[in-house]
Amino acid sequence: MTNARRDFRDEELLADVIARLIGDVRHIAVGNASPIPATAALLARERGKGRPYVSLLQSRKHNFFTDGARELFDCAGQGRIDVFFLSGGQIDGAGNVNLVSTGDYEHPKVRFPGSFGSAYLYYVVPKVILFRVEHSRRTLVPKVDFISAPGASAGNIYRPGGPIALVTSRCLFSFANGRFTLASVHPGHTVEEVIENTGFDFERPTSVPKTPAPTGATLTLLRETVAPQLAEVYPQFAAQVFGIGQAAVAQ
Amino acid sequence: MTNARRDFRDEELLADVIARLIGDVRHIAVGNASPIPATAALLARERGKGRPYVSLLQSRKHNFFTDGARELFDCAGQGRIDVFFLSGGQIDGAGNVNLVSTGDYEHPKVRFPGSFGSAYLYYVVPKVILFRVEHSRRTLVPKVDFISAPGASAGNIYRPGGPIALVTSRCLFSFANGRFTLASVHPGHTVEEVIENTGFDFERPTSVPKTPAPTGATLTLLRETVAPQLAEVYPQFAAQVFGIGQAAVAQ
Amino acid sequence: MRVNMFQLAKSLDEALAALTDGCMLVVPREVSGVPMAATRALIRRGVKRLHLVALPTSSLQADLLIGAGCVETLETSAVSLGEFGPAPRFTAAIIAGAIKMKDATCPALHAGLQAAEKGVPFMPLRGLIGSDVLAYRDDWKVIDSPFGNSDPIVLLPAIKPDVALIHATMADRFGNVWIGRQRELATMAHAAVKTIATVEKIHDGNLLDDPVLAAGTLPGFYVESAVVAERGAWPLGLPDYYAADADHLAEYAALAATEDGFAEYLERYVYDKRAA
Amino acid sequence: MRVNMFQLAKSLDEALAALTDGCMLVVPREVSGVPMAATRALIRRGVKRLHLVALPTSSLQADLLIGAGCVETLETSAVSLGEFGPAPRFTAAIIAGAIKMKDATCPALHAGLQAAEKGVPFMPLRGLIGSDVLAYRDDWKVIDSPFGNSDPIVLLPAIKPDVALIHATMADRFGNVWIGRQRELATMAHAAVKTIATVEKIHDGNLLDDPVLAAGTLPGFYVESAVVAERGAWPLGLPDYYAADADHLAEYAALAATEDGFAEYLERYVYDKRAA
Repeated sequence: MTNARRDFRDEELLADVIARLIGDVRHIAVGNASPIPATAALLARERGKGRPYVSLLQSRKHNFFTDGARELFDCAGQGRIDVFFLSGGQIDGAGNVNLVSTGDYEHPKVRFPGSFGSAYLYYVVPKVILFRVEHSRRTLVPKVDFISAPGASAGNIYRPGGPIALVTSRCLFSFANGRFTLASVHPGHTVEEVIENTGFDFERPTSVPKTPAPTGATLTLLRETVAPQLAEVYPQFAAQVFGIGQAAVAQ
Repeated sequence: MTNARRDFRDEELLADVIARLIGDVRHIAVGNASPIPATAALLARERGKGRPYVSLLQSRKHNFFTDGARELFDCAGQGRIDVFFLSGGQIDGAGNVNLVSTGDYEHPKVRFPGSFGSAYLYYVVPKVILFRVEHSRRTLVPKVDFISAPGASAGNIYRPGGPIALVTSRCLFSFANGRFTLASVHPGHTVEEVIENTGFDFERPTSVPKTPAPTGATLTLLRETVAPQLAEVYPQFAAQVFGIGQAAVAQ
Repeated sequence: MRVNMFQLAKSLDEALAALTDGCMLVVPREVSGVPMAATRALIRRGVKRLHLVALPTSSLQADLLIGAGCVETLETSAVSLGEFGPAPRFTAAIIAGAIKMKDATCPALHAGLQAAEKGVPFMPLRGLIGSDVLAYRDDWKVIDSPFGNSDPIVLLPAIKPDVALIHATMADRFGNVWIGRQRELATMAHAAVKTIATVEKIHDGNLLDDPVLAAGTLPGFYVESAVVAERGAWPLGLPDYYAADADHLAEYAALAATEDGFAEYLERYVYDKRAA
Repeated sequence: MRVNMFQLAKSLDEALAALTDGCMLVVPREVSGVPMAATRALIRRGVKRLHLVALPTSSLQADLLIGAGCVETLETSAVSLGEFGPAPRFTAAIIAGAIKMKDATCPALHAGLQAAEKGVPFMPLRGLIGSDVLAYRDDWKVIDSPFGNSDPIVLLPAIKPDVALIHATMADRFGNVWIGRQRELATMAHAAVKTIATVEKIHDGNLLDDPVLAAGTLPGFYVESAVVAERGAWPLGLPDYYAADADHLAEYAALAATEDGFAEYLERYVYDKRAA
């Protein structure tokens, strides 16, 4: 690898990449078991000096909802959630995500937990960021075995939302017109490695940029300001990545 | 009049008539500005030793709803409200009620407040008791000018509910098969007077019973137990009919 | 660290800035905390051509706005002064054909707002079939339910107000508003593009920090502006906090019976800012 | 005088009497107050052939009931132990074809319950079209919205459970249950024929008498039975009151990975009544 000395962790890079994708929006919601997207959302809020609103669904502190479990979906249906994150047991080159099973649906080989809210949120949230750390031919497949939610829809289907990007441990893909394009390769990884480990076809420019490393200012913000907030919801993650103990949980 | 000496007020008689119509049910709801139906509902609850539930929509004390203004209608849609009361600027012989206007709808002669929940509750509450004190050819008409809610519906229309009776200052009509039948005439009134003052045709048996006067026990219950409860919601009514002052408001 | 995107408005007029001429405005029923101080401020400002949706009924508020010439279209299930009799300016405007009336029934309005809350184009509702309420609403559709066998049912289009205007007990500096059991206020806020709240007082701290208060709180996320208006529902009541002013309502009913009397009422209680 | 039709149940088993074999049972998601003590009691009683609706997801509760052979049909959006990994008994049962699975998506379950709450046969929902979630649900219909122009939309049938089973902080002797922000518990109770609640403690007095508590209260009118089960959500958490028992959940995940280990778990934590 051409990197000299890395002064950041993978999680910090990924959070920085995601925070840039978020852009200038009013409200980000982050679902369950998503510590890196949650880190990115809190980072975006710090950079925006309080904007956007961030709803961490597992948090009590960073959670504005008071109308029960359906409010997230109602809120998204109202157009009030600008960014959401989805993952998938399988993701294919058309942006379809599979959270259900592999093999035949009636006689599956592997069963995943289920579609959660994907079959709705993928359609109505303007910026859905796909996030899957494991970048392999097992996860990034030519065609998913079960479509929990499709990457694109016919013109007469109500669909103000959809995928804008896919972030993995190796690279960033952007998504437009029903296809992924390799947007940048993370420090320490190569285009060839991405091609080798990706099961679907994707576009790529003749010269693929390198994902910029997080700046010193970003790392300071992450470590000193974001990490303590994260510890309420993801204590193990905050401890492991940022060395934050429970005592440091911010008010 | 054949009555010797009356030891009860009209309101007490009407509340007693309505309480008998209510029968053995689980939940009565009483809408706004309905002091006599409210009296009847509370009387039924006293006789039932706590059954049925009574929801007085204007009350805080006698009101179980915590899901906002829609809960009454949701609750009725669930089949959880057994008895409700409706009135009408006009009521016709088919049980149609008009709460909107007389004359042409686009150029009305008289405008009433509006249909309230009638166009829904009349369909879904099993026992709707029509209540209109003024018994005249102005209120009880051959055909209403505007159907806020129809007395009956075609067989394929979802309609578990509808009218069971009409109570006026002069008499009690029962309602079945799309028509009213004179069930009893109140003490001090006559069949001829009812015919004279009713704008619609109705069935009547060869001998029309007299509405029984409230018993001494009923009057005691009304005056000593029901009236103080009523005073929270209908202080003027409770004072006027039962001589109950604000100080007597029950807990 | 919790950061704050919200700023309390400095005046009632500032709080009402987002409520513009010609907008669709949803207001709550007469017993749910009616923003009467805000209503008087709107009349003073001379707001025009409102499409007023009263969820699901109204009393003094609709009557005042209609009498003052602020309303072009009224969508509700009933307007009445209750024990003080008919709503005189509403009644007069209907008879004169001065406003466009969209007669509804209470649950249809709730369902229309809930459709907007859920981001769906319509909501089904039982009842209605065979009524003239349905007959005169060409924006309501009847379909044969695909889950039944010759089972007609009404579909009501979503009602998406530009502004929801509410009055409640308290707000905090994060824009959170405590609405208690008046949960239709939450549905209104969810359905509307913007929500403006007047409140009796400011709660120090964050209403969402206390689980008991949070249960009755509309999150600030939905609130465009909030401002203190003490006794802001007067002469109507605020549930659990103060009762309606019966003497004043009787005075209104008497004055508003004539156009001249109504003008006198406006002069005395609306245009004279001291009474606001 | 306020009279009382309600009686607190004398035991957990008595409270659960209305929950019979073969019924449709709705339970809340893993973070909303899951009646785990009640779930263990049901397994001890040997409840069978449940149509379990988890609104909209589940963790330990569904996995336990499935592993213990209580479930015939499962209708939910996901079952997972979250950070403790996949739900092993759920996964094994699906692979083995041992339960009938009705895969859904979260808002579709909310909408189905809301349809029952509103007494309508169906509820519309955006999204879904083009997904295999829709493709495998022959009870869901697609119509062309009569308010659009070639605008297909999904209609979901009402979900009307026989029983809603919930766990909450407190109930009073009138059957009122304080549910706080977990308002899906109210929707479940409204939609279900009968609601059974376990609670941490009894509130003296009437929850509806205090406007602040009332705002978070499910009225006793909807509640069939209620009983105290202290730490009744354990090893899951109760929002704002206690956290999930991470050590226990890790132990469960490890044991339930095999059938023998699961049997050992049942023996140790379910059939041994001391642990209930």
